[in-house]
Amino acid sequence: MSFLSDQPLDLSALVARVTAPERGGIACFVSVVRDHHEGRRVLRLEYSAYDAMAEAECARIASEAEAKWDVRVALAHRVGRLEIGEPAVAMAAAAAHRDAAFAACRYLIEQVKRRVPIWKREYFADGTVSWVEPRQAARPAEAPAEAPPGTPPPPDHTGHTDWGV
Amino acid sequence: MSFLSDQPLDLSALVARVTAPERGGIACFVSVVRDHHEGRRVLRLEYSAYDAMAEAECARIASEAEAKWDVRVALAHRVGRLEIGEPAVAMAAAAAHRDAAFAACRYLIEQVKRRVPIWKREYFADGTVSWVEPRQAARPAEAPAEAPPGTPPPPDHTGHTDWGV
Amino acid sequence: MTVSTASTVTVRVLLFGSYAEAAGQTSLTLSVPAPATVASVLRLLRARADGARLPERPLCAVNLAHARLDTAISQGDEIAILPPLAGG
Amino acid sequence: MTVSTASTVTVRVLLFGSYAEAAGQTSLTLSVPAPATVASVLRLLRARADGARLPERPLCAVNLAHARLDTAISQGDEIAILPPLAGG
Repeated sequence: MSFLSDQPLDLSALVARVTAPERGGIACFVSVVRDHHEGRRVLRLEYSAYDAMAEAECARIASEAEAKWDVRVALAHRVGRLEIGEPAVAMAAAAAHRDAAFAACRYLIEQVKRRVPIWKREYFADGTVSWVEPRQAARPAEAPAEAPPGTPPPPDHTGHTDWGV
Repeated sequence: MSFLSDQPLDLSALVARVTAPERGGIACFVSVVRDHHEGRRVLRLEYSAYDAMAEAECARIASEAEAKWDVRVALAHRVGRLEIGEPAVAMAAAAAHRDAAFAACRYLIEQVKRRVPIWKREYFADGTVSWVEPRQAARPAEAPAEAPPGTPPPPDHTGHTDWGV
Repeated sequence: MTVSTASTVTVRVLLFGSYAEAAGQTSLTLSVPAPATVASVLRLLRARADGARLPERPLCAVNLAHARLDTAISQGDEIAILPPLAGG
Repeated sequence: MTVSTASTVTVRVLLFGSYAEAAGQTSLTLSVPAPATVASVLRLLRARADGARLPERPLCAVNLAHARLDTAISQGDEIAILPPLAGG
């Protein structure tokens, strides 16, 4: 099962993959490429990944969701060049009860953002290109769910863009 | 804008309707026809509605969601005959922030179940047909959100199936 | 305007789902003494043979919006008696 | 097995995104004194000209899983230094 795709994501296909007669409620989430970033106009972007780890991490996240709730989940993340409005990530969680479906779906997107090694390069209308680096990058917990006692604080990324310059 | 449809629901069309460059996170929910109800095998079902009120109520629910959160929403409810596995209701909420998208989507499904006048007739494998009547039917509040002080308790539906028999 | 017209309110009553099935009809026209509320309509329905077993507090709507039993009703209003909802 | 082999750990180091761009390379092989942790690899990277400005506590992974700076590493491990994640 591959979670990364260089082709357009198909939400309906993910929904179909998790739906079953006994799991009648399906919560989904999609995020699409925005045309602005911090006030600057974005033309398109490029996602790149640490492929092997991204696949492993998505598989772990999916397993965790299916262990925590009585759900079946599916998720996919796009890589490569994306145009404005194209889905970057899509996920679906199906359950007999919608509480579980919503909770699992929410878990998927939070964990994907927090843990999957994917990076984004934005191409701006003014001709510049830059790596998108969240100001408050959280440190993923080593354990599946909560960080164990003694987990180090979030990394200090101050100056990381200058590294090696 | 019609919220009721006697044709198969199209989640992707709802997602497309609400997505915009400034609203990049889209939460969705779909429920599909289950093949069992209280241990009995269901073959298919039929939804009927108080059409004019169902349309009005869906419009109110959508407006409320868009007033409570910075979102754009779309929803659709199927009516008529449905086969097992077909979507009965589908909705999408798009926002700049996923918290708002999830909260609005959740609001839509809760309020639809609580307030939209739609009824379901199940056709069982044993040949019987019956109206599905939730055991704990909540009384919709007259006001958009919370019930005002003095709102009567939920109606007592005891014996309602016997009415007029 | 006659006295009798002024002292009654005529409304359209809609029945749905199991209620319509039990009553054998989906709509009827009723005249109730003014001033009238949703409860007045329910009382009159219960007095009919086919309404004897209507639940104590059914879900009701007036002019396409959910209403309370003490919601006032006016001439020409559309009153709907709704079985437990099963949408979604 | 020689003393020098036993007393060092050779690992593959992967760099991504802005880190790879800044370093001008996406992978390198490093030998660090045993026993070694992720922090040992970071110290060695910082000693290089192109690693002088590596952040104090970058995100790191060992063998495809997130790791802490004090995670022990073994001969042949794949250590990845990850810029702030931007997926989703």
